[in-house]
Amino acid sequence: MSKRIEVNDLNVYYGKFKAVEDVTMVIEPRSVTAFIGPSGCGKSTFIRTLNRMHEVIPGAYVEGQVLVDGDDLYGPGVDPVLVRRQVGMVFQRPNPFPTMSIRDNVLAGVKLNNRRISKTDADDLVEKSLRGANLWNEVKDRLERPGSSISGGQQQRLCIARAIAVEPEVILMDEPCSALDPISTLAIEDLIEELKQNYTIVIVTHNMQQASRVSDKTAFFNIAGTGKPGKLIEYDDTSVIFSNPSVKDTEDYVSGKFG
Amino acid sequence: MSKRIEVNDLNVYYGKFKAVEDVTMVIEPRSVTAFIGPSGCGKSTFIRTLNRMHEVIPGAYVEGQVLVDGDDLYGPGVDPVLVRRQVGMVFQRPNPFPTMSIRDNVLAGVKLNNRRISKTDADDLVEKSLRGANLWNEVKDRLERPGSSISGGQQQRLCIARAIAVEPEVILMDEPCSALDPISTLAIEDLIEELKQNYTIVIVTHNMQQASRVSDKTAFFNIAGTGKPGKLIEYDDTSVIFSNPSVKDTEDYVSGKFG
Amino acid sequence: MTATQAPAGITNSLTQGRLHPRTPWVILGLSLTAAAGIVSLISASTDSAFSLVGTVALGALFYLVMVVVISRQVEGSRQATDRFVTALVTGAFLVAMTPLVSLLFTVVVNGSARFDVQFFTSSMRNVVGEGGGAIHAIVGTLLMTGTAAIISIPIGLLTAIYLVEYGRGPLARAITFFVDVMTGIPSIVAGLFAYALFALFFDPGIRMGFAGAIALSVLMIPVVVRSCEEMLRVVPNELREASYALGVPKWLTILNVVLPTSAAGIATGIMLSIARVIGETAPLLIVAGFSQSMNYNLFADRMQSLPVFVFTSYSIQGVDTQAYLDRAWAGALTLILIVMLLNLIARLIARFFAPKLGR
Amino acid sequence: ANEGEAPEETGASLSGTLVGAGSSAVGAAQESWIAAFQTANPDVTVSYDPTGSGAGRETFAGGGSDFAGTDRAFNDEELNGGVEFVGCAPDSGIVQLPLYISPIAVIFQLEGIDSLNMTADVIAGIFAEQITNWNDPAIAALNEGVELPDLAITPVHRSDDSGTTENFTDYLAQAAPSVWTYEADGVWPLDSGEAAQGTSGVVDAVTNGTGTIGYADASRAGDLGTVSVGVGDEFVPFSPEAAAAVVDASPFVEGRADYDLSIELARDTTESGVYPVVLVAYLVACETYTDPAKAELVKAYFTYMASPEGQADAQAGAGSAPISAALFERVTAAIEVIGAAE
Amino acid sequence: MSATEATEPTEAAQQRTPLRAKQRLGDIVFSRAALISGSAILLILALVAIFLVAQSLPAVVADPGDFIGKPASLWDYVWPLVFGTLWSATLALVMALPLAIGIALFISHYAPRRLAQLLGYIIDLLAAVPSVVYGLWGIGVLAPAVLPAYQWLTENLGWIPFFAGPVSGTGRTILTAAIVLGVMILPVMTAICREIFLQTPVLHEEAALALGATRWEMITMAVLPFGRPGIISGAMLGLGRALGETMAVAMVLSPQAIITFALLQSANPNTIAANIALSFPESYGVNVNLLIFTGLVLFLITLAVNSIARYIVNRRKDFSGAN
Ligand SMILES: Nc1ncnc2c1ncn2[C@@H]1O[C@H](COP(=O)(O)OP(=O)(O)OP(=O)(O)O)[C@@H](O)[C@H]1O
Ligand SMILES: Nc1ncnc2c1ncn2[C@@H]1O[C@H](COP(=O)(O)OP(=O)(O)OP(=O)(O)O)[C@@H](O)[C@H]1O
Ligand SMILES: [Mg+2]
Ligand SMILES: [Mg+2]
Ligand SMILES: O=P([O-])([O-])[O-]
Repeated sequence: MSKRIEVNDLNVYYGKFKAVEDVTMVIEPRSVTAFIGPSGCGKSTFIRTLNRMHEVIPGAYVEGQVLVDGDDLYGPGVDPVLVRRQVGMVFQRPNPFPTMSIRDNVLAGVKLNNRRISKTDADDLVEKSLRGANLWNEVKDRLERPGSSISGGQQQRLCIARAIAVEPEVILMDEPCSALDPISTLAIEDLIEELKQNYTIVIVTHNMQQASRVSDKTAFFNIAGTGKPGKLIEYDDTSVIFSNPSVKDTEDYVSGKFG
Repeated sequence: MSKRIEVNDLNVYYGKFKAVEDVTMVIEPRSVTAFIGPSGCGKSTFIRTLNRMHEVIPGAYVEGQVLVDGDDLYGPGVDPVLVRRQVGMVFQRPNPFPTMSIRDNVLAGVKLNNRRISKTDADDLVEKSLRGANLWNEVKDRLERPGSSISGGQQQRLCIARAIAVEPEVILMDEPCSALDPISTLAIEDLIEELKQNYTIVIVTHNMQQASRVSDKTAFFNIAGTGKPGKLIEYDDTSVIFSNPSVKDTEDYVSGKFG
Repeated sequence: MTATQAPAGITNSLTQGRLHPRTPWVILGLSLTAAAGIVSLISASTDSAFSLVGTVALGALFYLVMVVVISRQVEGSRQATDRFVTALVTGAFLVAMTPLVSLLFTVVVNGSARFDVQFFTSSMRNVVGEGGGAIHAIVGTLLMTGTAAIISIPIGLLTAIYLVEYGRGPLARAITFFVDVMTGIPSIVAGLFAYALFALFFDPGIRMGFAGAIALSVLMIPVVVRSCEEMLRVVPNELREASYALGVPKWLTILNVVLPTSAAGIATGIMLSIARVIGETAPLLIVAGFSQSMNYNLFADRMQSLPVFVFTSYSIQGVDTQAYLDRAWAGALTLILIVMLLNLIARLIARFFAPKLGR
Repeated sequence: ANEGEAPEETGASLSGTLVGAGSSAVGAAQESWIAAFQTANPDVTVSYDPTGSGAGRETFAGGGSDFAGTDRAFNDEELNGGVEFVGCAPDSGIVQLPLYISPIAVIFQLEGIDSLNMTADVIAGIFAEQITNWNDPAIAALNEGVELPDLAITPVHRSDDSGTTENFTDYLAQAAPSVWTYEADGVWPLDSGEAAQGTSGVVDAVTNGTGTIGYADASRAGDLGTVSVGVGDEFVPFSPEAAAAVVDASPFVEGRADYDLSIELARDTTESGVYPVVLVAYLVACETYTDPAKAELVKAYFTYMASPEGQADAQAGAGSAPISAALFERVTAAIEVIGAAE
Repeated sequence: MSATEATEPTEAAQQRTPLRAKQRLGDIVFSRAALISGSAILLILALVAIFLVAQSLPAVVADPGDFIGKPASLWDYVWPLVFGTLWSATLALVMALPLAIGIALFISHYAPRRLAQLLGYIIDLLAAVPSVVYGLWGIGVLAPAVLPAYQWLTENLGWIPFFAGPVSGTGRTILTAAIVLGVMILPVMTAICREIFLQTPVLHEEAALALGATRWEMITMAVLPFGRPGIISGAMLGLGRALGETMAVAMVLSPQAIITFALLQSANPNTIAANIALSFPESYGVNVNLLIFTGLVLFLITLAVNSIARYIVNRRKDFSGAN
């Protein structure tokens, strides 16, 4: 149920602009990997290449290789849709479907694919996913209300519930907790801990504590200056990155330990 | 240049739904006040009533009194425009104007009051504001690019730059740093520290450390259950709230010290 | 910035420099009264009738000037601008509503004379002078417009989808450009084109409802594309991304996310396009011909439509002219009612899909 | 509820469809004729597209319709090879019959005045915009006792190419050659004056204006003031009889077949009781059709239109002038020619 | 895109991987259908163009003496019509566009919500009034109603060339026709502007308001820039309709074959489409080709106008705010 991701010499471009340069790393299955780094260093850009979501942006393309369990994501004939069904994603900004009820939002991955699901299965799935995202108690009485009628934090948890409802093998999370309060954040972190038994998880975070709490490995990205591409500076066990990094930049960054 | 805010028995409604109940508090000038509390407890709702931004949402209305230096915000004949010019706001999600360049975004509010700002003054103001928001170095070479062409974190900092450019007397910030990396967050916190010499600042945050680092007073909101209104549980000096709160709920909430 | 305004003993500095909410109304009343006085003076001195239009226009002008001047003094130039624009926008609205309401009023008043049961049960077959009805024209209009819609909506909507979701590069640019060009085809040229097309395959005397539908489609497609394209473009990318990230293929994303989100806009667009063609006269007169009798068959014989019915009733009046005019207006009223009904249906459909905005 | 009414037993054996197209002036008359003919022959459907004379002639010549209605007959050039009649049998001639005669009224809108006398020269002067005020002595001299206002004259003409205009300008050119120096034409020859689309447009423009004057099919004169036209020494108001009289007073075009009854209207006639401002529309059919059934149908329909009942129906429904007995005989003879190729 | 040839997956790997799916049928069908629809439009347009050109050629080579009204040359015939078409459509757009934006703003940002919905509905309805009815209304109601104003204008402002006399006796001038056209295109433009304005992201509206913008300033900062492409689109739809409108103009206008900027006189330049409607019924032979040639010219005019509009929209595409 979980996959190993291998990235080789990856460059990501927005048209002519090279946003991320030369990333090589191996993400082990059943582990949590955190990406940290200053704003604009290309964390979002890079994480999106792991399920080919960058292709949605006109002009964005990659050079290099991303292997998921040895299969090249960018090989000929690979269907990005299947990639994304295996590699799920939660975004920085909550984006529930405004036309759907809360319940339908959770079931979106099933329903949008026009797959049939029995009412009881659906109910179970909705409850399980919402519980997983620590939202069940807050919305159980208004499952039929529109997905956009809840607070920002609730919406983000709804999006997480929606992502885990399709049970992907890898889950990418781009700052999933940046809109969440501590209780929800804790719930999500617990959830990540739990999910990592079965899934491969990659998370972008600005929160050092979060990175150090939840992740097994941490990758630090940095950017030399505006207009320059972001680079992977250091990638190692989380404990090493936070206690004894080998690169000066990493130390500088994590030593401002706060956030 | 800074104002004292007094809230008396304030209830906030979305149509029939009472979202916030019975808030009474005094926010001192030249101080930083942090609002904390679980998601959905009405922090955003309440902070928006302090500059009448809630009126933008159809059906939203308040009962009660908000006095800014003794003037009732909701008194007869009060002009919300005037209110918002004195009480600025930064939102949870970055919202730069996509049709304007980065430079024009910063100047957007300033130009309203002062159409004929000279080019050099404008340049100075743009630089000062962007530096204040720790964005100058990243965008100084592309000030004429659209405001939406930068990363989410950069966009949020652009919004902060835009808000401080008009130099309001009170600044409301609804989770301004939730999309920011530690370096930018630090810059914003420093900025808050600086601004508080002259301004009254109210900040919503999910980040306990942030609250304890930057704020003089902290207000803890909570909600009894779904469909119930949010309430102000405890409001005191930040040190008291975090070390020795008088209400059990507050202690429970802040003792999960993380985030 | 605003702290420059000294409180000077006023209880609430936030109301300072703020007109009382009722002030504009008072100004409006005064303006109208003054205008009425001046206009009646003029009309008395020149012996002409009292002009209501003149009064309203003059009053509006007074109001505009006064409110700007007063607001500028009391509230400053920005508020004055705001008040000015508010007055202008409201004024624009009222000015524009005048002809539109006059038009509706004219149609309803004139159309009600023959808006009776017979009008909806009989055709004009073997009718001379009074009596008769437009059922044949109603059926013809529904059939031809319906067929045109069945042809145009899928083509137009799919093209809009292509342009927004798939189209990149020269082909998309070409389509965009030529759709624009198509919006400018004069209706009568569309009729001539459809006629030439059908005359190629059939005999030169060819007249049929289907040819009319084709002519209407030529006019309708660009409107569908243009309006739907506009509506699809404003669907936020975030929603598409959310769907893709769930492993939903592009076509299902379009079908299940993009289209429902923009349903209200699309419904409006489609309504506009139907409205655009349902009132067309010239092309139908050329290719669908003119008939007094009922014809249910789109593929043979002449088919009457309501606009042609209205136009010919007006332009070719027999001795009993009033009977012809009454039928013309009743036909126009019927046409508007049909569109109203379609509009209602479209809105219901749109409401069913529309984003449940609760924020 | 008139559709699908049980056909009355009339004993009529005709069936089929007949298609005509052409002049809109004939449109109202055709409505009457079609209604009566279909009532008598329930299995027959006749349709007539009032698309205009030019289009009607083109359609007929191209074989798009079985008969045509036109404000002017096909002329010599067209008949002598200029136009090929695709719908008729090879080498077939065409039958052109003046079955629709209608007076053109000169209508005006002046408060309190129902009728005015005018000579051709005055009418031409007004429409040529040489006489520009209603109190002009030239008008006053002809209308003693009428109080003419000091008001600008607004002449209204047709903005579309039309048979009414062609007949009206033909009248002006023939009867007032010294004032009206233009040729007869379906398009108004001057660059000035008010223009309106169709007979209805002219009538509306004249009705809604003040001091307006125009020309339109007499059946549409309604409450408007009308002009009695000077012919010889008298002033003749329009009437069906007076209009039919001018046709009788006019010769047929020379050099045509017996069944081509094109008329050279003598608008400058001074005969008494004649109203020379008329529109004559022709109904045109093939001499020989390829399909016998079609020929039979056309023949029956034309016979009915020409018959006294048919002409009376048109008078009742469209206000036209019935053809005279003398013309009726010539027409009947011509209709006999219509047949099918063996 | 990828430099993966070196690591061609093995046969086994290919079997194992579910990523390498068949091309998705739905996607193919959907994108092909969309592509085909787009191409169908090109085809239809090509056919129309071929028809127009083929039918126009005889007029180009014909002797101008055979044309209606006997112009000196083909261009002598066409030019006044081109002028009239552009002039009337411009007048209509100049009158209607500000009003349309005004009404749309009124509905989207000024009127109370309930009222706004009702108004939106009424406006949509008016988009459906057939042009014949606009014609009838123009003749019967509008022209008599505006006549006194025209008289006043020529008497008092006659020195301005636009208002030069003598005033028309019936009020059926190019200005009246332009008003009718303006009223006709108003609903379409309003509807599109309104829909776009309603879509303005709340985030941006709030951003402006929070800076202390008045309602109008918020509109200029957030709503209008966001709606700009939509406004232009709506204006183009309206302009297209105004340029091509046949029946209403034919019924209302009192035309001549002249070029004049005077707005209130009896003699007015005619439009291409109305001229076709007026002349087509009685034309035959080469005159039909002549009229179709004018149709081709109209086609080209629309093409030019739309190109300009597209250019304007695309110039600031980066700033469109559309994602
Ligand atoms: N526009 C709205 N209409 C109706 N109810 C709303 C609206 N916005 C928020 N609410 C409700 O009001 C309550 C308070 O929401 P609010 O957004 O103020 O919470 P919050 O404390 O800011 O949460 P978060 O930390 O997630 O941002 C919630 O129950 C929410 O569902
Ligand atoms: N759609 C786009 N087109 C062009 N450039 C882009 C686009 N999106 C991002 N960029 C640029 O690519 C670089 C990396 O952006 P990215 O969003 O990946 O940063 P990030 O590390 O996720 O930042 P943050 O922490 O603020 O989210 C930035 O310089 C940004 O301006
Ligand atoms: Mg990011
Ligand atoms: Mg909030
Ligand atoms: O018959 P006309 O309409 O051309 O006069």
